[in-house]
Amino acid sequence: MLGQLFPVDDFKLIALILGMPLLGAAVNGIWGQRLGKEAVRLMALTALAVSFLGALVSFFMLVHAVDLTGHEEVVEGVKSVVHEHTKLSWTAWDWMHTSGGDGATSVSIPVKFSIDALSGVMMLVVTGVGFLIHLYSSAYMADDKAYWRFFAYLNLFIFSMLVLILGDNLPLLFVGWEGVGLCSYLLIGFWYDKMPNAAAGKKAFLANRVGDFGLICGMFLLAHYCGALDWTGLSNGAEGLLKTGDLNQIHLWPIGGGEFRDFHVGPLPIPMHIFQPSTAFTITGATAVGLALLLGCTGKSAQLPLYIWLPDAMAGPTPVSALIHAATMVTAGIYLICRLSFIFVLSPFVMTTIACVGAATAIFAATIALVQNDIKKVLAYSTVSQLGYMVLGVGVGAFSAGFFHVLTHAFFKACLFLGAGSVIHAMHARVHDDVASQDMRNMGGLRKYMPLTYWTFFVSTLAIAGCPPLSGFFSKDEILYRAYVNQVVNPMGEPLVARLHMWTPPTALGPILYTVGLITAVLTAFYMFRLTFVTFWGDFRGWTIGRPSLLAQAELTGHGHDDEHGHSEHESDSHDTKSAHAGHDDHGGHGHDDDGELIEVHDDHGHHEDLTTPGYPPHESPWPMTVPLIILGTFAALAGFLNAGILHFAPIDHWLEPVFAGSAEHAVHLRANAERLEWPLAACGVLAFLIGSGIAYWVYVLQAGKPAKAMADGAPGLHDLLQDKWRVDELYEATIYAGTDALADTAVWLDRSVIDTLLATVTSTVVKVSGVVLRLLQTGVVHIYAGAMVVGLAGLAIFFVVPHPELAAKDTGGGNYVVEAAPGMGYSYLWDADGNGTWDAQAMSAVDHQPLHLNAGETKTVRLMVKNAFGFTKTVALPVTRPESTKSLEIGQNP
Amino acid sequence: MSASTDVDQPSSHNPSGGSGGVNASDLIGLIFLAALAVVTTRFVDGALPVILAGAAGALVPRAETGKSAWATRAPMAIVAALLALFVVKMWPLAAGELPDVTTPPHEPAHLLSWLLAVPFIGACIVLVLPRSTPGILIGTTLTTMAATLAVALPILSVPMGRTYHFNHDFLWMPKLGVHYHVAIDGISLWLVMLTVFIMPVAAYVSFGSITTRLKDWCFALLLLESAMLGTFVALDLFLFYAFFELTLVPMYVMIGVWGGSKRIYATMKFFLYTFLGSILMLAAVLYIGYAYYKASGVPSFDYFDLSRLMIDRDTQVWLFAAFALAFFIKVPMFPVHTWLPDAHTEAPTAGSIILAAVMLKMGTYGYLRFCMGIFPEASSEYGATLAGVAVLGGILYGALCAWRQTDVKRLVAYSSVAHLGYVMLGIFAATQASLEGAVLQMVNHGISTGALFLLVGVIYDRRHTREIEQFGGLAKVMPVYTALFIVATMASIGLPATNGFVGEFMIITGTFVSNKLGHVAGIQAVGAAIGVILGALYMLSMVQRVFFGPITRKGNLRLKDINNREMLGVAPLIIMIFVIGLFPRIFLDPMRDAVSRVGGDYSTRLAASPGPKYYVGPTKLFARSPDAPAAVTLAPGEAPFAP
Amino acid sequence: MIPLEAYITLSAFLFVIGGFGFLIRRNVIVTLLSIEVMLNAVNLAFVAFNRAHAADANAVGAHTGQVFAFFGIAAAAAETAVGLAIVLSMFRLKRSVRTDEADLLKN
Amino acid sequence: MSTVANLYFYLCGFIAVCGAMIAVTAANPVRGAMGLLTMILSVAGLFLALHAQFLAAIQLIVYAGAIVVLFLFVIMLLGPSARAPRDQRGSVSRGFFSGLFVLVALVTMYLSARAAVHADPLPMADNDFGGIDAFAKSLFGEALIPFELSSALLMVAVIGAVAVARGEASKVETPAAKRLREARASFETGAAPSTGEAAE
Repeated sequence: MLGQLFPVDDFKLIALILGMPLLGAAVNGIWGQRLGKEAVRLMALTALAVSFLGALVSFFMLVHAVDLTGHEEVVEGVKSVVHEHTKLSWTAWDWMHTSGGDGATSVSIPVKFSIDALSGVMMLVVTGVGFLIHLYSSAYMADDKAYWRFFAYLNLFIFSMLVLILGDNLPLLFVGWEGVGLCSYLLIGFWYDKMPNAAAGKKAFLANRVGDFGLICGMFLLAHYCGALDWTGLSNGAEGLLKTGDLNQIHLWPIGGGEFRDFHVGPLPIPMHIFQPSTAFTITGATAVGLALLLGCTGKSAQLPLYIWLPDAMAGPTPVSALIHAATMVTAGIYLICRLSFIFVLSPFVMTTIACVGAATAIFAATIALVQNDIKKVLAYSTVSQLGYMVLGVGVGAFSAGFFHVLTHAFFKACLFLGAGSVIHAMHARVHDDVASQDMRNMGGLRKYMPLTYWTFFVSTLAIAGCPPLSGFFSKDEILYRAYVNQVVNPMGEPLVARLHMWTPPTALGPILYTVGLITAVLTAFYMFRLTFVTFWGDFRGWTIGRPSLLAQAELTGHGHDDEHGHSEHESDSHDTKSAHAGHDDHGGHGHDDDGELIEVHDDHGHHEDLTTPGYPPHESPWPMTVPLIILGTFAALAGFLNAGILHFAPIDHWLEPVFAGSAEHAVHLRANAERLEWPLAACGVLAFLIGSGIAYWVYVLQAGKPAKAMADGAPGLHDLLQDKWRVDELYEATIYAGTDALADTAVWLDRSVIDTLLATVTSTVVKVSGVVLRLLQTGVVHIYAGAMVVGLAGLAIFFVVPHPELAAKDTGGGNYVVEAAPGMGYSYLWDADGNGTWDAQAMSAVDHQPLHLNAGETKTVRLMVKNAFGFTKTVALPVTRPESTKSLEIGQNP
Repeated sequence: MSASTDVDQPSSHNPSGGSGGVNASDLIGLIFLAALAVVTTRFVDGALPVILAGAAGALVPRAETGKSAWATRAPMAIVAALLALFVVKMWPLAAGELPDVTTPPHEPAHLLSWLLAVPFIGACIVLVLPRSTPGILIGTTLTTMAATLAVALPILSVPMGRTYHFNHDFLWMPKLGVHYHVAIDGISLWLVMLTVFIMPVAAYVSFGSITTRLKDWCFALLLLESAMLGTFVALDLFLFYAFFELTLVPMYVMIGVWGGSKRIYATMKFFLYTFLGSILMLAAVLYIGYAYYKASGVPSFDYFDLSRLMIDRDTQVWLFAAFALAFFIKVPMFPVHTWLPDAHTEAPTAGSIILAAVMLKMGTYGYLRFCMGIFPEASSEYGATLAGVAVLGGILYGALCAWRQTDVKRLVAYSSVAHLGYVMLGIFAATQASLEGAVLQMVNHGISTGALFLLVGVIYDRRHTREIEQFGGLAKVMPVYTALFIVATMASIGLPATNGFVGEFMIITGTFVSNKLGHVAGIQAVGAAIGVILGALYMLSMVQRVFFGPITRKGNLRLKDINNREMLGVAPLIIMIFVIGLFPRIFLDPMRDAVSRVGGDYSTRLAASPGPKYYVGPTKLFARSPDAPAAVTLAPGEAPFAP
Repeated sequence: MIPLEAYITLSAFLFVIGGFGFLIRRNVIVTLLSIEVMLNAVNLAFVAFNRAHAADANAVGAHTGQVFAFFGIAAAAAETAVGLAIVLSMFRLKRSVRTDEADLLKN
Repeated sequence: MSTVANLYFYLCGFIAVCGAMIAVTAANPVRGAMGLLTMILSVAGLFLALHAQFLAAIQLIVYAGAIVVLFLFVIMLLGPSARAPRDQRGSVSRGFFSGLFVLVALVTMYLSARAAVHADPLPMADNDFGGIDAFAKSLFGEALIPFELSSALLMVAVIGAVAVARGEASKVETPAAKRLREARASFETGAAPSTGEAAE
């Protein structure tokens, strides 16, 4: 029944899945404040629920549609059921069109959404996890004044993420891509009245924007080489990327394929040929597209060069970090690589770059996470490192393994973040201070007070650390195994690669990537368990924070923490700006002088709690926060079996097979003894988990944190280096920001002093000076003026008195010319047209033109005498030559 | 997409429950409206989206205390409904569908002349009105502008195609060969529509802040509208030059009289820059008019006659330089752009809106129509270098300068330099997509920068300063204003689903695939893409310093949020941002054939004269282009001053 | 008979005398006088040319030269009236008729 | 007969040149005016020779009768100061100009002599050429519009002259105006000092 209602190629259910979050965002955004918190909560949750149900229904319809296409196929003797790459697509309207190919073909870009195997799974994750996080944040943000604005942005984010996943062509994906960028900007800077939050939002948007620059370049490269931008068009036109011939390559040096030639500035020769390389440095279209799209992915999925925005993004509310910076948005980069896998595999250089970027980011972020004290910063760096894993997996050609890790990571990382959120929520109720309520050192022993949060957090920690039965183990192990075993090779075959002399990755790359991955696994296990032990085990260290009287008492009795921070600036949300709409109109004159005056920031203690008593202990979060934790915890535990590669039970691989059919088979060869290595490598993974967690247990539980302090005091330099995140931000400050600042300053200096002075002030001074000079001529005496007039008249008179003969030859074609004399008042002429030196006629005549015939190459000088009314005469001569070339110039011939 | 932030102070109406009491008369009115809506949706097929848009428009604004609900809601509803009607009526044909060309709509011949005449007559009426009655003056101005809009609407009903429509051509000065030739085609269609759409908005908003010498203001506005419309529809170089110069006069007065503190310097600089540039163009116009007369025996300044000319390389380069300089000053391109920031900072809000929205487009339109039309060889020879200037000097330089400005209006002015760098890049690349993108970006820039200037005017009217550090934390006190400003910023940055992205994307893709930019097409496309990052950089850093963070100045504590007049003024612009962003084909389809004609003529002329020295020899004449309307000329015999 | 050129020479001579009178003399009244001399010279030239081309009396435009001269006289009359009025008011202001006095135009 | 005509032309020409010279160089303006008068009369004579009878009459009536009289009237009005004191300051430029004058005179003489020597005499004109009815036909035929316009010109000249010449005369205060001024002053001192009507 549903089949007829929603046919495969006009699948209107997508409109419902997309429409509901958009409707929720619009309603909450515009009328949210007037509707009140309950209505907003209801609207947001129903929007997500309906969207999730729609996703579920369409997923099963997709499964049904895929089953229909199943047919037997024998591959190397192994009989297996193969399915085509089916899509449920719906075209809303025709968006726009742009030029493709070499400028002639027109690439049409419809607003077309499609659900296929890959986007089906992602859609489920986004709407499912999204709904849980909406439920969670309805309680978490309960006491925030801008409740409705938060849910408007969250719904808008879900809508943009769905557009990103379901978009059928690259520009539509780009719409979602920047839509999620905008929502993360708005959500990170949600508490905008504190400048660091707004700055973090801006930093996130700009970093994403640099990634989007890569995506835009990828788009116009694809439009040029493949002549299409939608997935099917791209896969058909993909071989366009590897066309041979000099014109189809991207010339990097000399730029655009030109050539450095010397040129002369006046006498001075400028030797440009020294820049000309012996052979032009070119890269193929595929590598260029791959690198451009990779830049986009690093921007969005926070990989090495552009990861700086993710840790700062923790300034936003925790559910935001859970949804955006753990489960959905950051995985967009990996989704794009999986979606365009058939393009990335065309260039092994790009695949290796992706793998190396992934591995490097993984280990780099893991090292930083070791020493962070803010609970959300640890999780942020762990997200960056896990994303590194996924990119590594996709980079070595294990697209389905990488994608499966996206799935499992969405569950356990969302659970971790929500757990951390509930901890912060509890601490915040006690201490009302943003920074202090997130610092692990103020926590400890929460196991006793928040059992539900603790157990779900613990399960997720086990999962992320790679404890065998849980999901993390299977997905991470699959990636590590694939990293070791896979070898990427160009699907287009050897001859083409030779002709394009493309770069092939060394065989030793696999093991290196494997070892890096393994070390990261150890580090991951260590910092995750450190986080768990410090936060949940031991006894609660947070009694005296924000309670001065207790602090004083602690000094007397000598126990408790000697940490120095006390009251710091209160979270300004409760800060009452007393800006009631005073009636008086500030247009009045008196208002002007004090308008610009700065307001001194004063602290008024909003909260009214009695600070002398220790206050009630941290309480467990209400049910809307713990239920999602439990669901996500169970998924984190059991999701592994969805794709247990090692147990050879891999439904996800099989489900994604048609999507990666084009790329995975041809481009990836397994190392010789691949099957035999599977179990030993898995064993090494488990060993890494045990080592990491064991060390953490020994340091933080048995020795209660003393070795960590000893190590910190022992190597302060290294410790500070890691604490300051390898000082990457300072590096960017010094290089990129300083560079742009310098450029901007020179631009403004150039604008103000060079151009403005040159064009504006120089001309005005010239006018001023000439004005002064000419002023002197005005003597005021009438006679001088009259005299000047007479002089002018005299000049005119001379002009009339003296005759002015002018001669012009007009070629009327075929060698004969007409020589014309300029007319004048009362002129009479005497010609010597044949150039023989004697005047043709005796008396002057009024004939003012003479015909003349010349054969090729002949020259004749025509002489003319002119007499004017005053009887003065003047003669003039004009040599008329006919050019050598036989093809006489047709002049004036009208085609 | 529009999300307005919370209002922290105890606002006047209760946050929960309906806004303001709903008394009996409103109830009856609502019921009547609902009935009317149901009836129209049943009979008129396309009415449903219009009704929904109207209802949404009605509900959006917060009912301001003191004013009756209808006064705020009704106009917003009407605006929303009208724009929805525009979208429904102009909905592009699906891929397969053929336009029903059975009955081509009747084209009244003198419509364009009426289009120019109505604002001019309005201006004369305003002159006659008494000086001290603002109500009547405002009423007349707005009704005249509405009448012009009404006159312009039938143009949309005509399927544009390749040819020129509403052609009205007669010999104005037979002896000199000057035609009064006005016509409209796909390209000038949207610029005329933009002018006719922006003028009422700018005028309506200006009446909030302009109080001194209102009569002269209204006269200047109407004269400006008539002159600008004239520039876009004139197809005789003499007429075009006349209108091109005429637009300077009212703008000179608007900046000079109602401007800011340094207005005299700014308006003088603005006038002299543009005037000197166009003087050179006048010389070139006269030269080619004479060249055409010598070549064909009949004097004519008509565009279609002059584009038949084939002038030898040396003179053509000089003529091209004269024309191009006049248009580059107007655009403004890199070296001659310094008048724009001064003009914008000193101009009144409405002046800035019109200057940014329409007057800058005269430069780009002029270059596309006249420079590339009459001197294709010279413009292709210098196309690559000029595209380099557009990318480096316009996009990147404009963005960097914008980032360093401390004055909001100067920042938005430099952003205009960057945006128009894109448009010029699109024109120099001369592929189908880049040309369409360029024309669309002209309209987009008009709308998004018009909205930005309008919003900057809002805070200028309240705080009488434009310095960025004078503001801070406005989001807390002016939430609705912040939301609108962020939407306008996103449009100006080029966020997808807003209008900025569509134009920029088409230009950048068109540039990369262009074969007219020599071998630098690639690097210029990448340069333009980098412009996208810098755009985000300077706009967001400004938004952050103005809106976010704590409130640091006393004056900002008591700022009132956006009032109805400003909200109603900016609403059509914000709606159009999304309409073009989501349904760009409404604008792209009518202009596609015209753009392919321009691109086609341009490349055929280039193919006809290859090589660096493309043509040497006396001026030659090509046949009249088939798409040109019928020629109106003197019989050769009775040429006026026959030698 | 007297050739046309004689009359033209005479009128040129008179014109030159008037011109120099206008340039040399510092007295305003003499300046006006010399202007009158010049105007007379011009009228003479008009009539002389008219006489030279006077083939048929009642042809159209036969007397254009003389008509021109006639209007020349009318203009001279008007010019003198205004000129002398200016002289009077200048005299009242400057108490003298020297043209050097009237140098308000001096830079 | 031709010699009488020649004699008549040379006589009138000579008198005209002398008159002009006197008009230009005379120190006493009255003598200058008389010089102008003689020149005008001789030119009128020449007009008669050139068949311009009506014009000669007009010359006599308007020029001699009106314009010269006007000059004399003004000279009389100015009285003794009409004679500008001879100053030597401009002697250098005066010398230069007079030298230039002589040069130009010579050049014109040479040119005219060259032209006059072999110029053919004026063709015979039928006797009613220049007559009052023929002249009237062309004056009121083609030249009707300029004729009407010249009336406007003269009217403007009259008004202009009156306006320029009036000058301070209006400053002389008529008794009636004096009484009015005093009345207003007394009224104002009595009432509160008004702040002056609002300048528009």
